[in-house]
Amino acid sequence: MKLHEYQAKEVFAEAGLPVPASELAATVEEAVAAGERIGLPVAVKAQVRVGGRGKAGGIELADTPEELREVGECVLGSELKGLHVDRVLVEDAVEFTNELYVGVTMDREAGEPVAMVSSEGGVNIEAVAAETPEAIAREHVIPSFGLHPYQARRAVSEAGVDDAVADDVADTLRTLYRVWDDNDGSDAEINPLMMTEDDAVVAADAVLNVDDDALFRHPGLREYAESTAGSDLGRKAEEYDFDYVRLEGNVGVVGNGAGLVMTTLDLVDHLGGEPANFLDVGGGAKAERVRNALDMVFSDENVDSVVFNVFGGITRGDEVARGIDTALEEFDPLPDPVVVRLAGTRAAEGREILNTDRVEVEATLEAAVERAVELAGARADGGRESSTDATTPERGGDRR
Amino acid sequence: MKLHEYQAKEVFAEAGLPVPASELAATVEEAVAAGERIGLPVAVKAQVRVGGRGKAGGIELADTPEELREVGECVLGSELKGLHVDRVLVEDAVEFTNELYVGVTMDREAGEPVAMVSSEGGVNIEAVAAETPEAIAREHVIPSFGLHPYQARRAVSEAGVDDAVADDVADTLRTLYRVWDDNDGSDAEINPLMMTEDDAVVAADAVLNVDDDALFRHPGLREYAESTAGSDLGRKAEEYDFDYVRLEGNVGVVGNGAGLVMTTLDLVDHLGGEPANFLDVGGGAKAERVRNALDMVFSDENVDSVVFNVFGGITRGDEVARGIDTALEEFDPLPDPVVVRLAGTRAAEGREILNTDRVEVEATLEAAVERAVELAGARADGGRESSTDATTPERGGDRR
Amino acid sequence: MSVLVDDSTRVVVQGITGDEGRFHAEGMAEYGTNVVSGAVPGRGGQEVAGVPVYDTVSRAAHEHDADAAVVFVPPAFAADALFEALDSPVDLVVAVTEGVPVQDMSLVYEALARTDTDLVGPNSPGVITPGEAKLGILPGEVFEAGSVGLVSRSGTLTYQIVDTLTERGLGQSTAIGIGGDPIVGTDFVDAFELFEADPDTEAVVVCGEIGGEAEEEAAEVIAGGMDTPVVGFIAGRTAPPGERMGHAGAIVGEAGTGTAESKIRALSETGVPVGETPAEVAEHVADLL
Amino acid sequence: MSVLVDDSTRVVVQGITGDEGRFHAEGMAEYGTNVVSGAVPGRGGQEVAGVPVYDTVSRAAHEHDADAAVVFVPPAFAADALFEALDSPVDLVVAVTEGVPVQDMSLVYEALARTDTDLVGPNSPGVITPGEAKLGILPGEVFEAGSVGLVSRSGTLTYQIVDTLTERGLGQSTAIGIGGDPIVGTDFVDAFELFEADPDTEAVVVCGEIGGEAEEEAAEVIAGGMDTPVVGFIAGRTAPPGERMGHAGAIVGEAGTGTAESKIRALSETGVPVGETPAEVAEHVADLL
Repeated sequence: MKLHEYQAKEVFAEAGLPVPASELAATVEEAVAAGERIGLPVAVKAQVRVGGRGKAGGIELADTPEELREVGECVLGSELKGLHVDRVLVEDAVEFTNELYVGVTMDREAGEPVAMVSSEGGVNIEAVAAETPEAIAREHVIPSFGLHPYQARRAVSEAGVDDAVADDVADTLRTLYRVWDDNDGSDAEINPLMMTEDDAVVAADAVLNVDDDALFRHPGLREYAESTAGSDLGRKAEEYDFDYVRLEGNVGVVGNGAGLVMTTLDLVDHLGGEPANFLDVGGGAKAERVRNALDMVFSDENVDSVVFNVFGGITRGDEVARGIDTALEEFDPLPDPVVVRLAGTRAAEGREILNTDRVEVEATLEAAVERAVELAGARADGGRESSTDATTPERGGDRR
Repeated sequence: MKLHEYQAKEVFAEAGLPVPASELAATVEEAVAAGERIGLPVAVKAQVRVGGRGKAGGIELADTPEELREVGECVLGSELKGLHVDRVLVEDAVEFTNELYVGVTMDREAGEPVAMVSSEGGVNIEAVAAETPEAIAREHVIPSFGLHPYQARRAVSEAGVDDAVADDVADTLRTLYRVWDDNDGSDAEINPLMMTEDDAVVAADAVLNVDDDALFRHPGLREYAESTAGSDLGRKAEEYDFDYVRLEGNVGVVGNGAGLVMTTLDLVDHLGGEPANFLDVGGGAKAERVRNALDMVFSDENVDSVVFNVFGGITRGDEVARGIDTALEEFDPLPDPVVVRLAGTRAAEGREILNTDRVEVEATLEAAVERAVELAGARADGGRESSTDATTPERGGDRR
Repeated sequence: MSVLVDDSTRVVVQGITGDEGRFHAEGMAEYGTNVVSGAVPGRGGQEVAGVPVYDTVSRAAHEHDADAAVVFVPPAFAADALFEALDSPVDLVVAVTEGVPVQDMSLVYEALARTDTDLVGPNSPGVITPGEAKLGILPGEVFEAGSVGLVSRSGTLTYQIVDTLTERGLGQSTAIGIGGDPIVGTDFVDAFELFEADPDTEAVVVCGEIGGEAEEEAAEVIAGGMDTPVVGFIAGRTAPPGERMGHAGAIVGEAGTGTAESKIRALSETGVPVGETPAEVAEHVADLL
Repeated sequence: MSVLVDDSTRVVVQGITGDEGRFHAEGMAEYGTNVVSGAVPGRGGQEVAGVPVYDTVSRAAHEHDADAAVVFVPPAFAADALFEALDSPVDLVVAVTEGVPVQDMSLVYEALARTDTDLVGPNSPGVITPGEAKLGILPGEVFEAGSVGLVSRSGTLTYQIVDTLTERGLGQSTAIGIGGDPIVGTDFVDAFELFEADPDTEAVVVCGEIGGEAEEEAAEVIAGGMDTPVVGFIAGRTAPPGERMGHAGAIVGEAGTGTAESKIRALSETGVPVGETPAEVAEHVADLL
């Protein structure tokens, strides 16, 4: 889970990290009032969870109340990299002499956390990482010990951080590590960590991504999660508790198991189609879950056909078939044609149960995907499928 | 540092360990009032830092206010194993069905903590440890990980603890480990951990010994330490910051370095004398510290002679000699004859500085100890030393 | 022969009193696996799936000479269950649990380095030596004894590929589902070592997916000299960056790390044929044998 | 020859800007030790005792090809200094600091097991190979080159015994002060291994004291077959139970563990002569050579 900047800063401030004074604002009036309380100049920062906000125009400075109003009107309500900006963070604009970087992440290959410092922070840290990786000092951490004080000092020293702030940056890294550790972070970053004229450091930005699998032990962070679903489909996937990723094609894909669903997407692509989504019903899915999965893909207006691919292990073919039949009863006519492929545990029983008048069944993965691609292509071209009438309803006026 | 039971229980209660209701009382009236508030029956427990209080009559039960008054009068002000009882803990007398044991200590050979559980707690745990060590389940702990939950459960299971309290005992052990760890414990114990009729557990006693070298980071515990010096000499050693142990003989021993001082004691014994104390002035002692060391041994009324043995490494012989001379000026006549042996760094310079009219100097360790033993023997026999008049003052009337 | 498990493997099931644990303990036993005991805190003395349950893994293993444990403990308690298994007499632990927090696994991984025990998973479908033993949740009926070793980060994809192999008459020596999490015990490289040492494994299928660098590391080992021929498959060619594709480990970095392209390239450069579909994988294997 | 240190040893002094660190850095250099650099957080760029100071041990060692570190860092920061030294290029660390909390040392001891670095101490007077190098605070002038290896839990007692040996013409190959704390790095057993492998060490003096079981373990190693003859000395025969005799590790348990009697008995039973006084120790050594 990615936290918004303002949420991450709440967590950071709580831990004692140096964050500038700031207030969240949902309206221009709120933004102006916040600016008055904080004192100008301020930065107005779009609260959307996407990188590169600065370059995309999501962070603007305001020196006067008039400018603040102007900037607020400009940023609030705008679209940034496809995301709607409904809140901004109004923040004390700190004057700085240098921009540093500190971060903590998990090195999955090593199985260990890694703490990082660079004296070349700012918007181009990705470029620094790619082009001059040695400019980022790294310390691998033994998880049970945590980041030793000497490691923080050594990273700061190796990164060539100015002596005047070396102790503060080392302390900041240690605290950031603690925040990362205490909150089951996957990534925690301060970029830039600004060095000010009076040799203090200030966290001008804040990134905290949290391990979804660990949210159960962080009720405070879960509240952040519940307020941040990105779209109607995202909210629906959350509600149904699906691993769901929306893509840009028109072939809806449902399956069990991440690898198999990815493979199905790849096959759609391989056979000339474009997948509309990744949807994993997970292991041991029961009938209702199968019904919900179909509801999900049917709710996506981009979908023109659906391939439903299940290889039973703990998931049973008969349960899947029952779920599909439930959906068939509910969705009549079907919004999109559905091609089903069942294999593995109780697949034969499942195939017997299925109402093959209303869904097509294919024996192999390849055949099922091929047929779904064909159906989607035909509908996208405005054509009609005539083989199984029930699977090809009129496209309603609500569809674009 | 050994904490009193009531102090350990304060720490334990703070950590959430189940301790019975109790109050500290310094007078019989306070004890009676405490008993009323807590509700009878109560246990009245002498607060002296020594094992085996129960067997020695330091723990008495009172069922009625009259009994409580009687017991209070009996215990308060008494002597227990040579220690004066000036406070008692008045504690809810818990009815129990079984007595368990939980403890945490450092296994110095393994370099690792060890957590222990036994279902045979009570006064005889030492006997259990000696005779049937397998009745105590032990779990070694990897320090950086701490005690894993499974280890606490496994110890409880292997110790054969009653199923009805197994979870509670495992939780108690985990909390005790945390207390031990958080407070730099050397030992932490609950013995007995009482199992009650309604299947709860209660810490009827509490032991917490703390690493002296770690007290600097536990200001709360240091306050306990300051209030518990056992004797005038103990307080003086604390004030002077000496490693000092009082023994039962009459040859005062001062030296630098623990091993050398121990060896000097052993040599006193080996040559027929009895050492009066262990006193290590430590490494690099300056003149004032040397003077203080002599003040310490002179303050001990049991001392009849002093051997002052320094092998200079970081400690410089000339500094030692200056300290001795300072003491010679201050203590005139000397309370006890002093035999000095100086070797190592600047020993020759030291020997030149020394006022050999008032102290005897020997070239070797053996000769110095032999002479001190001789002098002590002579004085203890009521004799007089005539060789160096100044070192053999009249024994004052204040000496017994 | 085979690797990791065979008909002599004696198995403790951790979490056997839960729905999943009980169901799969029965399933493993039905397949012929020697399930000898269960371990669940506070449930010692019960009997489930025909075997006695103990409070601790140590006791469950000790009393029945078990040498392997399968873990069905819920994610919140899984790390403790793994620490317990690593500190018990068993020398193989298969962790089926999905959703173990990554920081927990980082600690388990640290503890793993201190032992000689093998850990497979977490989020593993299990390990199976067809006809002898299965530890986990794999559907035994799609497997057939043979000479193809299989190692995979995915569950159902494994079944799909095994099914395709079996239908072409290409049986398996052992199949290892290493799990789809960012940090797992046994990885491709470990599995290669095992298969390389197994005289009955004549080819290895490595079934990877986006995220991390495990496949690139595997390619390095192959390039370093591996006698047994390898065929590859990589899932997730169409996955967009920054999105977690079901598995916690299946994520292409925003900076373009962990892509399918990188993995396919790494394998291809060592001469490993990489199938674009499961059927192609089977064809490549058939060509090699 | 010698063990642990010789005239090629290149030394970083941790805590060189403190009074003690500076004083002994100078003392070591005067003795002839190759003191090459210092390491103190935040003091990089200074020069002390004629050598440059760096912020980190890694840098201080790397820039000067150092292979050993001596630690004079105050107790509160000593554990971090030891972790840092263990994670640097040096392969010997001598910790002089006295008063390191035992739980800190327990963590350092855990980290030590993960490295190939040797740790001597804490609370060690140091290690000296007479005429070649001393790392620590030992008074060089009492030592003389020769063939007696010495290993001791005590500082000044070591000087006393060495002085007695030297006066009898019994020079030393190397003397190792392992430190008087309950948990130390190199112990008697490790030292025995080193001396046993050193052709120039013809006899070993083991100088123990009350507390713990290090001497009993040493006796086991001797009984297990050690070619180099050993002479023992045990301090603390007259120590009462339950009292800490100066050294944090020098304490006889209330239950009667760690007594001088037990240690003397253990050594005597293996045929090791145990002197009752330093002079007796020298006599025993003279008898053996």
